[in-house]
Amino acid sequence: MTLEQIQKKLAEFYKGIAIELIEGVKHPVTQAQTGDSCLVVPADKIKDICKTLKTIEQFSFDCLSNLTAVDRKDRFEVVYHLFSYKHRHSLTLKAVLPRDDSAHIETVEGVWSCANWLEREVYDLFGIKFDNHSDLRRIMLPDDWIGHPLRKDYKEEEDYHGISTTRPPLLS
Amino acid sequence: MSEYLKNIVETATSVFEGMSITFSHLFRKPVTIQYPDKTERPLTEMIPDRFRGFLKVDMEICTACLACMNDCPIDCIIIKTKKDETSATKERVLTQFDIDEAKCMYCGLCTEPCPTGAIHFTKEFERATEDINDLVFKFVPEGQVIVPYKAPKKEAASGGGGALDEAEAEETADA
Amino acid sequence: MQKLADLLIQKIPALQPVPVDFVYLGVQVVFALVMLMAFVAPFAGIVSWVERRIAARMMDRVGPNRVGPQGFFQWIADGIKSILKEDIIPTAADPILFRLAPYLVFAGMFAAFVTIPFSSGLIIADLNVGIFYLIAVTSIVVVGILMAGWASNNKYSLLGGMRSAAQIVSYEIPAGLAILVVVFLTGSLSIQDIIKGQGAYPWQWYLFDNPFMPVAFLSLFISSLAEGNRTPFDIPEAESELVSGYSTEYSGMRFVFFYFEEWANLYLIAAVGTALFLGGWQIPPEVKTWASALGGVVGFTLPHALEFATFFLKSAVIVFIIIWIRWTLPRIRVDQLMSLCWKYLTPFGFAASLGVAVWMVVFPQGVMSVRYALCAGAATIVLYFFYRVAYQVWYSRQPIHVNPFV
Amino acid sequence: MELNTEEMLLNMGPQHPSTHGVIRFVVKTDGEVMSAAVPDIGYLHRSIEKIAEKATYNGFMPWTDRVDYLAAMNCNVAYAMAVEKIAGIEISRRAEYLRVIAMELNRIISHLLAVGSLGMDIGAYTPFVHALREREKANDLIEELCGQRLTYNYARIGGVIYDMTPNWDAKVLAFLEQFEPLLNEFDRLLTDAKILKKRLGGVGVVTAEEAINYNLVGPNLRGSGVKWDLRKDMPYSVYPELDFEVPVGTGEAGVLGDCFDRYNVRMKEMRESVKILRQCFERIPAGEYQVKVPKKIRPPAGDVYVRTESTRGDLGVYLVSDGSDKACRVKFRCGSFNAMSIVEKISRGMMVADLIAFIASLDIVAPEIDR
Repeated sequence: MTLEQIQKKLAEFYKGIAIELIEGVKHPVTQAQTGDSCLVVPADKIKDICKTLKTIEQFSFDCLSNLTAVDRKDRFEVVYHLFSYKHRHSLTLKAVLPRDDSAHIETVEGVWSCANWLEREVYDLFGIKFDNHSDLRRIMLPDDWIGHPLRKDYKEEEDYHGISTTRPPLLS
Repeated sequence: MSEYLKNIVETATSVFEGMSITFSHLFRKPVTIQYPDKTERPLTEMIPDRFRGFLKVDMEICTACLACMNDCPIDCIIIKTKKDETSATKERVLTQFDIDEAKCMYCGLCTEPCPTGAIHFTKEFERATEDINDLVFKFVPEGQVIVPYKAPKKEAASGGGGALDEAEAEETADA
Repeated sequence: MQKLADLLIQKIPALQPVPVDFVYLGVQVVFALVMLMAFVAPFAGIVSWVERRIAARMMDRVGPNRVGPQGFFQWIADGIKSILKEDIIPTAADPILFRLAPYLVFAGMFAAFVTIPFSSGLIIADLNVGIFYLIAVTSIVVVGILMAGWASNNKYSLLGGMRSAAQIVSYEIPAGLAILVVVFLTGSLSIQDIIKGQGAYPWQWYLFDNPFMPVAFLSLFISSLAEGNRTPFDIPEAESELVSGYSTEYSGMRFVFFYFEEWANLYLIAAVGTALFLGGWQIPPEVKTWASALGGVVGFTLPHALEFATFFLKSAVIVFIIIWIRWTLPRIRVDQLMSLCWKYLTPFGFAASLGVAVWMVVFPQGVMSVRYALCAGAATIVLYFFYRVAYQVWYSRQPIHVNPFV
Repeated sequence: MELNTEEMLLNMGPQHPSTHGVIRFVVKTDGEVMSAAVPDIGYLHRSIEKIAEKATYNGFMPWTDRVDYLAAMNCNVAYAMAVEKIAGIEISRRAEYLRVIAMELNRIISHLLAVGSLGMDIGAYTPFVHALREREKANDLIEELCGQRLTYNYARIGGVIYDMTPNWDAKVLAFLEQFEPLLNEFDRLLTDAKILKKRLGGVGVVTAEEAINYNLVGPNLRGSGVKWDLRKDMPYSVYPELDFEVPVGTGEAGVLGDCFDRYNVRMKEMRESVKILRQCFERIPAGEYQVKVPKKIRPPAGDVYVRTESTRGDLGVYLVSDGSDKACRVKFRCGSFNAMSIVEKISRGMMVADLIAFIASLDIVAPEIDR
């Protein structure tokens, strides 16, 4: 199923919700589409849309291939790459969140269990909270680490528990 | 009961087979290369040509174009040049060319853009030093100054240009 | 031992007033000391070098070849190194038990060498309960290992100690049953009598006496492997799981005591196997009469030397097999270890002992044809094995290289 | 007096002989049987994805070796393909073939270590050293091609950095010639060993639904019976022209999806890689090996998600560019990360020795989990 069909089908299930289709970027010279196109979905409806995408037979997106976030300086984008082993088609979903500490979105752990660790990683590196996630704590960094590294405005601490985080350069 | 006997027979045959294989290994030549003192062939022969050992800069053909310094992803090359007041033509001279081989990850991104293949890898890797500062290789001796190499016009024309030629130049310097 | 002591008393007049029993005791103690210092300790060290060389060649490596000619003195170097190493005792460890454990393990192992014969005359103490004493003494090692596991106050050591206790205790049963079968045949527990009951040629050995004996030999061999913590049963110190089991917290000479025990145990397993099943130090009577006919000191020592040589050769073959198994087979899990013991080896032990008892009633003198048949069977298996090895060497298409000292 | 038997909390790692890198398992056991083994990762977190935002597109290539240092070539090519796709760069067929050759040789190298270390974790030391002996020969070949044995840094955006050395293909074919019988011998020594079948059969069973739900990929997924290989089902590069089978777990040593199946799939995959390599050497065309690429690559602002079949399964690179010469966001989605997330669920009720075999059969590598 192509992206347009998926969007049309989804629009039938969710009348009032604006599901926007963004074309992939075109190459300036050859005008061929080199980027991926995706569906932008409202952040609060993400759990139901994912549930329908998994359960409805035509979609049957049974595999959450990738879940990550992008810090666009003025907004967070949580990106879901879904894939269906049955129909062998894939889909990119994006949810836009305000760029501040209160950014939060519904967890999709109930739909795909592999989201548990992926969401913990996004929380750890971006600080995006996932509502009623089973155990939302840092996965990569020690629990008492200050700040979320993958944010564009992240300043690394001078030292961590007395261990300095920079090494004096040998070259002068 | 048959499961019981099958287990015994299978274990016996597979142990027998395994034992015959390891016993047959007693009649094979060990493959250990007894580095450092009992290697059959001298070490440099065994290391392939493209081996990425310590970096070395051949100062005669270095044109001080700073391509390697800009391309190094972790900035472990520092090159300083200054106007040379004493000489008449006031052209640039190299005063410092240091490579921090302790921080370098030997990725080879600096040897690619070098037009004349001055910076290249050697086959030398045995350089354990007590003090880490000894691993900062200074290619311009203290206090001296080196005049960058100016490729003669004819050669210069062919020397420049895109990745392909540089790889070629780099290839020749390397082989 | 008596002849030696009487000889000593005639030669040295000063010993006349001393009561005879003290002289026998003195001779035994001196001989035990000499045997332990001169034979068992160096044997354990050399076996460690031999094992590392064989393991290396089986893995296409070279093994230690730097210390001494072809690395022969590697074990001396290791010994000195471990003596010089700092001997750390963890603060939370139980001080007394922690220090005592290696000595118990060591004592349990070395006490067993008292009844191991070297030749018809050369044995420290020819107890009439020889083999029974041997089984009893080796279970002191279990106490030592448990003590080490508990005293080092480390979770891994505790797990290792528990596992090895369960393993050694439960493998005493099949080992005992297999030995029982041999005692049926000889009617005596003394190891010298067991060996005297066998002859020099393979068909006179107990191994080929009747069809049940090979089963008993295999179950004795497997269970003594398990008691010696050798692969595929080296679960107590399974490097990949328990770091190194009960000996994790030990360092320096204490650590070496555990490994010293393991390598000395190799010889013990081989000696028991040879004495009980492979005809111990028996040499063909003609050779014996020819050797003793040479007269003088040579006539007295040569037969014993030849007997010791055959005993040592047979034990060396079994030690090689034990080492060789270690570098071939993976390790089995603890519950599989237990099921192997209770579901396979113990039933085999009962069946073998019942079978031998019935066999002895039906054929009191034993049947020579059966012995020849069993000998022929064993020979074909060995021949097929060497054919299989030749096939492997040919199949791998690698050049043949036989010189072990590369 | 009621004996209180509380559970023992065992700390397996982060420094442990068989956790394949720096990973810690908090294991709650009573005696042998574990009630839970919670993995604790992050010890090897170097935040490669943050470095991607600071290094230029070309300068980031050495770091892709470090994402999964056992399959450096696969990560190189995955990242290079992502940048080429977003920047619209077409690379020459010879470069494609050189990449596939290096990747398949890299797959053999990585699988040899995976299979060997599984043998060592269950106690068989000799097969481990045999596997390493073959791996060293393959490492020598790759060292001759690109200069390093582990962090190749061989692919570039627009092709590869070197062409083959003069008779390199003859050397590789000679290696493959003597590799197959030794692989069969390794098979007879370890795979047919009854003790190995007993140790791995029916241990750590992952059903097909669980595998897809936890998004296991590569040999872990094929071991559970799902016939899915990106090289075959979503072909890229020159894989459509090559014919090879996709081995799938059969449950011969117990249950479908147990440790033995994952191990056996890797053994068969090595044989397929040998077949692929032979075909590649026959078909490789002449031509240039690196397309002329502008010094500062500035792809148009957009995002792209490229999936390639690495040794540990489907390695996805999600690249977001904002038009500048530095990537805005690069995300490596690696197979070991999800394989590690399933350990907690499957390891309930297992024995300690089985946990070691289960981790080894998943072939996880610490740098790929923590990036």
